Formats: sequence, C-alpha cells, structure tokens
Amino acid sequence: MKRPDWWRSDATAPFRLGPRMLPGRVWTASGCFGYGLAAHDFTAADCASPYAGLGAVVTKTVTPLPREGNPMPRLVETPCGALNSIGLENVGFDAFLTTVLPELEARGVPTIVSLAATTPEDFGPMVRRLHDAASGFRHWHGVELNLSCPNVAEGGHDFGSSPATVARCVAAARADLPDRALLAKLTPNTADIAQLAVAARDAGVDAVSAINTVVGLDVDLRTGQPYLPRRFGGYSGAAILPIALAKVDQIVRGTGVPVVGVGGIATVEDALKFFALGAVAVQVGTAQMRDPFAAARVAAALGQWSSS
Amino acid sequence: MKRPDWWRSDATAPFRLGPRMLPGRVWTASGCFGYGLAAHDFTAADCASPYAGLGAVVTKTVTPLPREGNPMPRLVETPCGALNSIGLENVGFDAFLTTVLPELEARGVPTIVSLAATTPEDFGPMVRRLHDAASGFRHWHGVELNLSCPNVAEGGHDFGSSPATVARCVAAARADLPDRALLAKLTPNTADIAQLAVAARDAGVDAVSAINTVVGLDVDLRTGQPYLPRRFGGYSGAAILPIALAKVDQIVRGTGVPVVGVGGIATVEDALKFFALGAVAVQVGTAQMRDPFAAARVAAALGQWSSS
Amino acid sequence: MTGRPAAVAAFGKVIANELVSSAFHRLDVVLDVPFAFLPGQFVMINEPGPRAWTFSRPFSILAGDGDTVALLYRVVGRGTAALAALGPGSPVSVLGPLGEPFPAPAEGQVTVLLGGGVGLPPVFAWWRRWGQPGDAACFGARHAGEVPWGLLGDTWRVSVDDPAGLAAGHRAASGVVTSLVADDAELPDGPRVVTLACGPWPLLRAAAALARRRGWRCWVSLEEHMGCGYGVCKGCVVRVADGGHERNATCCQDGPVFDAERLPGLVGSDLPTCGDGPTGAKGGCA
Amino acid sequence: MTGRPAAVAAFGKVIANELVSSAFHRLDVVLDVPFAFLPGQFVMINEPGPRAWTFSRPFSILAGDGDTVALLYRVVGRGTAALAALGPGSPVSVLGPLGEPFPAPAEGQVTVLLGGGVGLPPVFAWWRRWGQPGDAACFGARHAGEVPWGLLGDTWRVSVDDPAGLAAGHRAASGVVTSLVADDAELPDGPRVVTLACGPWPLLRAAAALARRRGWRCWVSLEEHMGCGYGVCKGCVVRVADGGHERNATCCQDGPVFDAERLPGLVGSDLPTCGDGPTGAKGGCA
Ligand SMILES: Cc1cc2nc3c(=O)[nH]c(=O)nc-3n(C[C@H](O)[C@H](O)[C@H](O)COP(=O)(O)OP(=O)(O)OC[C@H]3O[C@@H](n4cnc5c(N)ncnc54)[C@H](O)[C@@H]3O)c2cc1C
Ligand SMILES: Cc1cc2nc3c(=O)[nH]c(=O)nc-3n(C[C@H](O)[C@H](O)[C@H](O)COP(=O)(O)OP(=O)(O)OC[C@H]3O[C@@H](n4cnc5c(N)ncnc54)[C@H](O)[C@@H]3O)c2cc1C
Ligand SMILES: Cc1cc2nc3c(=O)[nH]c(=O)nc-3n(C[C@H](O)[C@H](O)[C@H](O)COP(=O)(O)O)c2cc1C
Ligand SMILES: Cc1cc2nc3c(=O)[nH]c(=O)nc-3n(C[C@H](O)[C@H](O)[C@H](O)COP(=O)(O)O)c2cc1C
Ligand code: FES
Ligand code: FES
Repeated sequence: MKRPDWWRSDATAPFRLGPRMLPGRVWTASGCFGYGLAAHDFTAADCASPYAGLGAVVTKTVTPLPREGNPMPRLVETPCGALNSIGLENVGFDAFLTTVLPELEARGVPTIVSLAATTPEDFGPMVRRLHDAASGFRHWHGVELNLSCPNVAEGGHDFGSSPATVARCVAAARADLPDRALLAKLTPNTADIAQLAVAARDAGVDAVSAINTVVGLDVDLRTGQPYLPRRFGGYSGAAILPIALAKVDQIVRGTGVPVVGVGGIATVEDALKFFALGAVAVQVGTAQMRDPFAAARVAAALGQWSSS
Repeated sequence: MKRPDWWRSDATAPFRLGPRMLPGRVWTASGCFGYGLAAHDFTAADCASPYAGLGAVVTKTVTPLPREGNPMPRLVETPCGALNSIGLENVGFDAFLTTVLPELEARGVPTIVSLAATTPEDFGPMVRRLHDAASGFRHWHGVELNLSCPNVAEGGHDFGSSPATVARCVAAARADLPDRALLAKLTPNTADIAQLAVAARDAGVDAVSAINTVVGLDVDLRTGQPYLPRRFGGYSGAAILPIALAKVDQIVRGTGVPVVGVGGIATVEDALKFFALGAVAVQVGTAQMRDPFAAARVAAALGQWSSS
Repeated sequence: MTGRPAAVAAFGKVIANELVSSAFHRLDVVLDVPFAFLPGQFVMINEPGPRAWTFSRPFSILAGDGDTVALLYRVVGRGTAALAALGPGSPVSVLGPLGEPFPAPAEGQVTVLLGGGVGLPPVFAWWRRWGQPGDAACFGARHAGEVPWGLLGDTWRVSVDDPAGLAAGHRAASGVVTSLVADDAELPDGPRVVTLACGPWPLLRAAAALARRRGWRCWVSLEEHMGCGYGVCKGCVVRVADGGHERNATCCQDGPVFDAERLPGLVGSDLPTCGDGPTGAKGGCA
Repeated sequence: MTGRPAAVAAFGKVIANELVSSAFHRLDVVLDVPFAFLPGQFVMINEPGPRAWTFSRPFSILAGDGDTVALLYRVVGRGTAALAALGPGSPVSVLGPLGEPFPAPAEGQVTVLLGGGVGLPPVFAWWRRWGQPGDAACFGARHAGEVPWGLLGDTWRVSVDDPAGLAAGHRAASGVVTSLVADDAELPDGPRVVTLACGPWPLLRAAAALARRRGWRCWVSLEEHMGCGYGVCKGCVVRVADGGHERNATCCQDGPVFDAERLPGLVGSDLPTCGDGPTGAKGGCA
C-alpha cells in the first residue's frame, strides 16, 4: 500500500518505553512465535529474516513450573480466525532462564519475556531472578505480565479482570524491574478494560498490551459437542481485529495509558489502524503462525516509508 | 448438509415459549429485516418465500418516540462481519402500533416486537398499549426487550449490563404481558452474561436472546480516523459466531435459562451449532441483509429433515 | 413505488466480464429466473457461498433482458476487485431489481440524460428504453480512455475533463458533462425538459444548478453505502425535504432516484463543491 | 534434527492439480526459490493474500526437485476443497520443508515401506530417494479405484480392502497393507529390517505390532491438527515416552516421524483399534 498522509512515525526506529529503548514498534505476540528460536534459519525470497526489523519477540508465556497444557485438540480454525486452548504449555521458568533466554541473547533476538503465575506475589521472585540472571543481557528488553489467559483455570478469568489484582501483580513485578520495560497484557473479556489499564499504570507499568484472546466456542457438528475438550477457547485472528481496535481506543482515549495493540494483525494495513488510534507498538499473533515472516513483513513495509 | 445423528428436533414445528405457541424455531433478528414487510413480494427459484417456515420476525427495535438514528456512515464492512451504528432509527411506537403491526397481522407474519426505552419503567406503558391494541392478533407472539443496543447513548452500555436494571425492565414488561412470550435480549459486552440471564429469568422472562452486537471499531486508513462518526459500532456477522456460541453455552449450562441464539448465523450449519448447545430457537441477523431468504433457507433445510 | 417489478433473489452465472474502456468493466450475467427492471433500478451482487462478502454490492442496471442482466463498474475496492476477477461461468448471487427508478417520460417530454463515469448505467438504460430523437444523451469521463465508445455509439454526446489521447474518429468536448447542454438552444427552458443525472456528487450539483437556471425538472440517482439494499437496515439514509422539514429517506428503497429539489444537500448551496456529498459518490468524471 | 534443510517461506504457482485416482489429487507447484527436502518432511500450504485460511494445511511431500514440490491429497474439508479448486497458475504460499524426516537407510538395511491412502507421499518419497531392490514398498487403499497406479508403477505391492473393480493388468491383494509383508519369508526377522509407515491410525498400530512380532525397527509418520507447523504454537502435541515417563512432543517439529516404540498411544495396547489415535489420522485405507 501507499504511505497514508497522516503517517509520520518510523516504526522501525528505536523508541523509548519506560526505562528502556526498544529497537522497533512491530513485535510478535506471546504464544504465536514460541520462544523466538524456531525460525532462525528460515528464508524467504522477499524478506531478509523473520527477525528483520522486529522490535521484540514476546516469548510464549513462562510459568514458575513447567506445564504440559490442555488435552488435544487445542486448536480450532473458524472462517475468520481460530480458537486455541493450549493451556500455557511451557518449559517452566528454570529451563527458560538457563537455556532459552541465553540463546535468545546469543542470537541477538530482541526479547520481552511473558510471565504468568498463580498468585500476584509469584511475579516478584520471577522478575528478581530474571533481573539477576540477565541484567547484563543487551537484547532482553522487558517483561509482559500475562494477566489474561483464559485457558488456565487457576490463573484465568477473574485473575486479570479485577483491577485490584492487576495492580498487585504489576506492583510485585515493578519492584524488581528498574531498568527494563514492564507491560501488563489485559483481557478483553470484561466490560471495562480502561479501568484495568488505569490500575496497571498506577501500579507502575510502562504500557499495557491489549488484547489477549476473546472467549469463544465452536461446535463439532458431527458430535454436537464443542471441539475443544475444555469447551471454550481463546478467539484470535482477523475476526477480532475490530474488537481489539475498540478496546485500544477505549484505553488510549479514555486513560492515556500507552498501549501495545494486539489482535488480528496480519498486514501493514492492520497495524496502521492501531497506530492511527495511538498505539505505541503492535504485536502480530495468529498471523505469525501462518507466516513466520508476517511481523517482519509488516516492519519492512513500515520501514520503507521512513526512508522515502 | 446431511442431518447430524444427534439432531432430533423439528425446528419448523410449533413449540411452546412461556404462555405462547410459536410457529417455529428459526427467526429473523431485530434490525436486520426491518419491520418484516419490505420483502413481501420477493421471489427466489429455490425458496417459496422469505417468510416460509419462519417462527418469528423480530421487528426493528421500536422506541417510545420516533428516532432518526446516528449520522452517516452507519455501516462498515469488515473481512468477516460488519460494524453498524444505526442508532435505532425507527418510526416510533405510535406509528408502529397503528400502521406497522396491523399490516404484519394482515399479512400473517409471525411477529415478536422488539422494544427499547430510556428507563426501565417506560416498558410498562408500551407493553400495556401493545396488549390493549393487539390482544386479538393471532400472529403477534411476543415482545423482545432490547436491553443491549450499544449505539444509543442514553440507553446504552450500562443500561443492559446491570442485573438489577435488567430485572426492572423485565418486571415492568411482564406485568402487562400475561399471554405473550417475553424475551430479554442481552449484551455480550460484559464479563458475566449468565448473571444477566438469571436476573431476567427471576424477573419473569420466558427466554433470553443472546447476543446483541459486540463493541467494535474500524479505522479508515485514508484519514486515520474511525469510519463511524461515533467511533464505535456493533460488530455482527460470521466473525462473532464463536463469541455468541460461548455466551449461549455460558447461559445454558450455567443457568438453564432458555436461550434464543443470535450471532453470525447464515447457514443451517451455523444454526445447528446453537441448537447443539441447547438453544430453543435461533435468529438470523446480518445474513438476512445479504439474502432476504436466509432465515427461510435455514428453516427449509431443518424442516426437510423432520419429514425424512 | 407502485408498478416496480418485484425483486428476485437469483443465482447467476457470469457470461462475460470484460473491460469496455480503460477503467470500466462490463459484467453480463445469466440468471436462474426471468428478470425485468425499470431504468434507474439497481441490483445487489455478491459471490455466493462461503466467499460471500458480508454485504452485497449495489450496481445500477445497465441492461437486462429475459434472464440476463448487465452491469458497468469500476474497480475501487475489494468487492469490485473480486468482481473483476470472476471469469465466465463463475457463480454470482443477484438481488434485484431494487429501488425507485427514473420516471418514465411524460407526453411531450424532452429529456436530458447526464451520466458521469460509472454513473452511465441508469441513464443508458433509460435512453435505450425510452430515448427519443429530441433528447440529449450526454456522457462525461475524466479522459478519453475511460469512454466506452462501443457502448455509446453515435448518439451520445461525450465530454472529457482532459481531451488528450482522443483517438481518430472519436469526438468529445472538453469540460464537465453539463457543458454539453448548458447553453444548448435547441432545448427549451422550462419544465418540459426533464434532466436525469447520475454520477459523482459535483456532477449532480451541476445538473441540479443547471436545471434550476433553465427551469428544467431534475432527477438524480444517488449513492450511499448500503447494507441490505432493500430497505430493512437503515444503513443508507439520505436527508430529504418533506413539506417544511427534513427527514431520513433510504437511498435503496425510497431512492436511489430522487427529485433534486427534495435534496437539501444537493441544492442547498450555490456552488457545486466536492466532498460534501453522500459518503459514496460514483467515481467518474465531471 | 541436524542436517534438516532449512525451511523457506515461498510463493508458488500451481503447475498442475489433477486427480490421479478416484480420490487422490496430485498438486504440482513451482516455487520462487530452490527447494530441497528429506523424505517424510512436509509443507504447510495456503492461498496467499486475503483468501488465506487462518491456518495453513500440512501435507507430506511426495516429490520435490529444484524449485518444484508435489503433494498428494484427498479432499476432506474446506481447506482441501479450496485446494482442489485451484487451477494452473493459481498462487499458493508454501512453508517448508518442515519436520523430522524418516531416517536415511543404514548400511545393509532392508526397508519395508507401508503407505495407506494419502499416507503414501512420505514413503513414496523415501522409496524414490533410497529404495533398493530388496526393500518392500507396499501401498494399501480402500478399493481399487483409489490406487494411483500410474504413480506406483510395477515395483509397489498393492492391497485393497475391497478388491471389486480391479481393472485388467492391475494386481492387488485383498486385506490390510501389513498383510503384504506380514509373513514374507524373504524379509529377515530382527532389527536389520526397518519399517517406515504412514497412513491411518489402524495401519500404524498394525505396522508397530508386526514390527514388534518380527523384531523389526519401526518408524511412523503421525498426523495432528496443526496451527503453525514449525513448532511455535504447541497446538499439535503427541505423547512420547522419554526414559521412564511420558512427555509432550510436537508433531510438527519433533515429528511427524517418530520411533513407534516411543509412542505409548501406538504400542501401549495389544490390539489395533480405531478412533483412539491422534485427533487427525490420514484418511485412507488399511
Ligand atoms: C444505487 C447504487 C448504484 C451504483 N451503481 C454503480 C455502477 O453502476 N457502477 C459502479 O461502478 N459503481 C456503482 N455504485 C457504486 C458501487 O456500489 C461501489 O463502487 C462498490 O460498492 C464498491 O465496492 P468495493 O468493495 O469495491 O469498495 P470498498 O470501498 O472496499 O467497499 C467497502 C464498502 O463501502 C461500500 N462502498 C464503497 N464505495 C461506495 C459507493 N461509491 N457507493 C456505495 N457504497 C460504496 C461498499 O458497498 C462496501 O460496503 C453504485 C452504488 C449505489 C448505491
Ligand atoms: C504432517 C502431516 C502430513 C500430512 N500429509 C497429508 C498428505 O500427504 N495428504 C493428505 O491428503 N493429507 C495429509 N495430511 C492431512 C491434511 O493436513 C488434512 O487432510 C487437511 O489439513 C484437511 O484440511 P481441510 O481444511 O480440508 O479439513 P477440515 O477438517 O475442514 O480442517 C479443519 C482443520 O483441521 C485440520 N485437519 C483436518 N484433518 C486433519 C488431519 N487429518 N491431520 C491434520 N490436521 C487435520 C486442518 O488442518 C484444519 O486446521 C497431513 C497432515 C499432517 C499433520
Ligand atoms: C496458539 C496461541 C497461543 C497463545 N499463547 C499465549 C500466551 O502464552 N500468552 C499470552 O499472553 N497470549 C497468548 N496468546 C494470545 C496472543 O498473544 C494474542 O494476544 C491474541 O492471539 C490476539 O492476537 P492475534 O489475533 O494477532 O493472534 C496466544 C494465542 C494463540 C493463537
Ligand atoms: C444493521 C443492524 C441493525 C440492528 N438493529 C438492532 C435493533 O434495532 N435491535 C436489536 O435488538 N438488535 C439489533 N441488531 C443486532 C442483531 O439483531 C443481532 O443481535 C446481531 O447483529 C448479531 O447477530 P448477526 O451476527 O446474525 O447479525 C442490529 C444488527 C445490525 C447488523
Ligand atoms: S441499504 Fe439497508 S436500508 Fe438501504
Ligand atoms: S503446529 Fe504449532 S507447534 Fe506444531
């Protein structure tokens, strides 16, 4: 597409987010690009690398202990999106810290670590250990608190939809994260996302990420039962883009809290819609699963305008 | 498609809804088929009439006074759905009662009247006048209280997302509607739709309709501004089907309140998903705008199985 | 409203879908049912099945005969791009004819037809059905390449904004389409002359202004973003004068053809200006 | 994992897309980049642009050469139906090669290839790359019409569930595909024989049981519903034995080829039964 007249920024230039300079405004979203390592040798004729121009890879959410996740099947495609019920399968914080994060650093992948926990107070120790182990890392830029994954019973629904809990999580993490960006990822499954954003800001985040997946369900017509063993899944992809835009607008105009826009972004046009509403950065989720170069392509398209 | 093994009902047979027998379980949704009169002379090679087999036409929502609605543009198409910001343009209750409803009766269109008001107490007088004027009508089957339209400032958001307000609206209407079905249409823009359903049931509805549109926004890339003058619109169409299914499941399994399923239904497959979850009836909305025969085609497909 | 043919929800197959000028495609479809229409009416068209757009797209009817219908369109967005990609045999769904047509000619009427760009179909269809030797059929385009010469034949007067590139054997005045008749002395002043116009907003304003100046009657065909096309969604309203006040009318059901005098947005201000028209205005010329 | 060719995210154009039997389509695509793969690997395929499915679809690689890739598929749902509708010249996006291949043959190895239905591609590709005269290449289908005779040529042994309709000149045993080798005395017992199997779950269980009985090694290619195909979403996990316990492995990155002995779901129970396999199992035969 052509550069829109109103577009003045350079999304591939470094920008400040709280205490930290990040290398760009186009990121990959948590859970849709693994730990950011699986595609390191992928090539494409039209794009230098899956990491070219990225501001950050937000890692799959890491929990204190390893998790095996939910029973299969975990994914259902719908006509304009998908439902997932992965259940936060991850290697656990220890393995992440000793194995994954050093490799990301070694490969120079700009990284935001996504964390989830069962109680707000669990965030403190994780962030402290991160800080201790990785304070010298140049490519570790921050932490995103996943306060919104609807697939995990103990940390699900109510966890992230109470402003007070959001505040406690943020406060616990902020205390030990003086020099990296701190983000809270908010749930859209609430009537008032703006008040969650305010709670997060007041407790010390540098930005909020919005949105995580929307609660959805699909029925297998052969059985008349939901496809997913846990009935509900997290709805993502193109279908939720207008919902994400609405939530981002509610936060930006309602509160002024800096927002990283997530939800349904696959193309530069999609990303621009979030920037138009005032998002400071964007994340590409589901589209990154289809195309490991999706975020890099968005960054390339935006970057090309800055030089023209 | 083939009849699924688990499907045992006849969606085109009369069924009881509260005090009333309705002629079928496939309805058109409010606002997407006008007052049910615009298509009376339409024909199609493969479908007898837009009204064939329909259980009800739910009328465009009628308010105490006529409304001109919101500024144009009022519609935005998205890749898998649409945003609307019609703003409840309607002829007003008086004109509806004297002109529209008698014509529906004369044409034999099974009718559910959708009503909205600014205060819960406004519903009582409207229902009373309906009852007085149309008690002899054979094709007027009930009232659906629109407690959820996000496009109207004074009756918007908070109106329908408070269980107490829902209960007051229902109680006000129920008092004067002894012999017709009473439904409350619920908003999906809340964290807990089940508690709204419970409030509606306890105050006397025969069923709830779920869902109304989801709050959404789209940006015009030429200007960088939202397409709709009021920024937000109601998101509908295929994209919201998984959201509607999730909300219906939450109500049916969480509360047992009878549900009329609405949201994204275009085909018999879509409708079956709601029936699979236990919906007592379904409504076809946005798809009815593209094809005036959409609901009739769904009914025909379901009806054909009942005789086989 | 009375006497309008009833709409059919038809399935069709593309017979032909080709460029008839540098910018205008002509789509010919054969339907599974008989089809009759009045000039000025339109159809809603879509791809059937899972590839359907949420909303069908409105297009004025260029021609229709028995069980065929022809449209003339310009690619402006994803719906028209998808339309342009349909090859012969592709299935389409068609709802129509819809809307209020241009009025049929009265006894002794002299008609001035003004079509701009893809605003040609309704006036073209009128001309084919009811045109008479004394009438003036006028078409305006941005440049010579846009003009569907084969369709227009000899009887149409043509104007182009930019006369560069006019091929030998083609005649076109330079300027807006109204200039073709503005000072035409063979056209009498007064209400015996009826102007029927369709095209971008500036054309409609110019047509209305010209009609006022010369005492002609003037009907215009409007565009608005449409959801349903048959009056049920209220997504396409335009403001019309009704007695002393203004009210909403649907472009799809009360229009798209309106008496210019009833459109405050059209005749309210003196000078035709761009961009303050309905949300959609037929891309074209003039 | 080492030595796998790196994946490319390529754009391709359909060269040919035709039925090669009553139920199996062969798709040939030319890519915009060079393409190399190991037998048993797969690609994720999609339509590019606005018509893309949210998730690409996984298909084993039947053949690939220079800048072309060939697949063999059966239409089972909307994605494969869309695939079958692509004519020559249609654009496709291809990500691959992906996943763990079948192992290359060791010195002195005798290989038993077992392909059921659209489980043919990985074993077919292996056979083309590394097959030797002493190996046994076996294909099973539901009925004779399904068999892609032209592809298989003379060297493949064929079995069909239902031998009705077998044309003259075609030979096929009746029964499950494992019966083609179960009691083949020319195949020695013991680990010199390696079985490579791909097909529906019952075939894989039968293959694993046979291999156990005769002391053969056995590798199977699994199917699971996939989101990404390259290990990032954890949407495709299968349970594998790891030392004394079980853990999740990704079908797309740790597999799709697994040592049968490491799959508790496959070898855990004595009798092959249907329906308790992975959520997707290659429709086919046997
Ligand atoms: C009564 C009527 C008759 C028309 N006749 C013709 C014709 O004969 N030939 C022709 O080329 N065009 C005609 N148009 C305009 C035509 O409908 C639009 O060009 C077309 O809808 C654009 O669709 P799109 O998906 O390519 O554009 P997009 O901009 O991608 O469409 C997005 C949405 O906006 C709507 N939209 C965009 N532009 C317009 C517009 N100008 N008018 C109304 N809605 C619009 C679309 O319908 C769609 O809902 C007519 C419009 C109306 C209302
Ligand atoms: C590694 C691998 C290799 C495969 N190789 C082949 C092959 O060579 N030839 C062939 O015909 N098929 C193969 N399949 C199966 C093929 O991927 C499915 O048939 C196809 O995805 C069905 O898509 P659909 O849209 O038509 O079906 P739908 O049922 O409409 O698909 C809905 C969703 O389910 C998934 N799905 C459905 N069936 C399967 C399945 N059996 N396995 C995995 N996912 C499924 C789809 O990918 C999609 O996400 C392979 C699968 C895997 C995992
Ligand atoms: C398969 C899958 C796994 C996800 N896992 C996580 C996760 O671990 N943590 C998290 O914060 N969000 C997770 N998400 C949510 C995404 O990061 C993103 O917020 C959401 O999908 C909306 O963006 P999208 O439409 O671009 O995918 C996951 C999404 C998908 C589809
Ligand atoms: C153009 C439009 C107008 C609508 N007007 C009303 C209305 O007046 N009252 C109401 O209760 N719902 C209204 N709705 C909501 C629908 O009835 C329905 O609940 C919603 O669109 C979801 O169903 P769908 O996806 O099938 O359209 C409207 C929806 C659309 C698209
Ligand atoms: S387009 Fe729906 S009322 Fe006109
Ligand atoms: S399909 Fe995503 S991890 Fe395997």
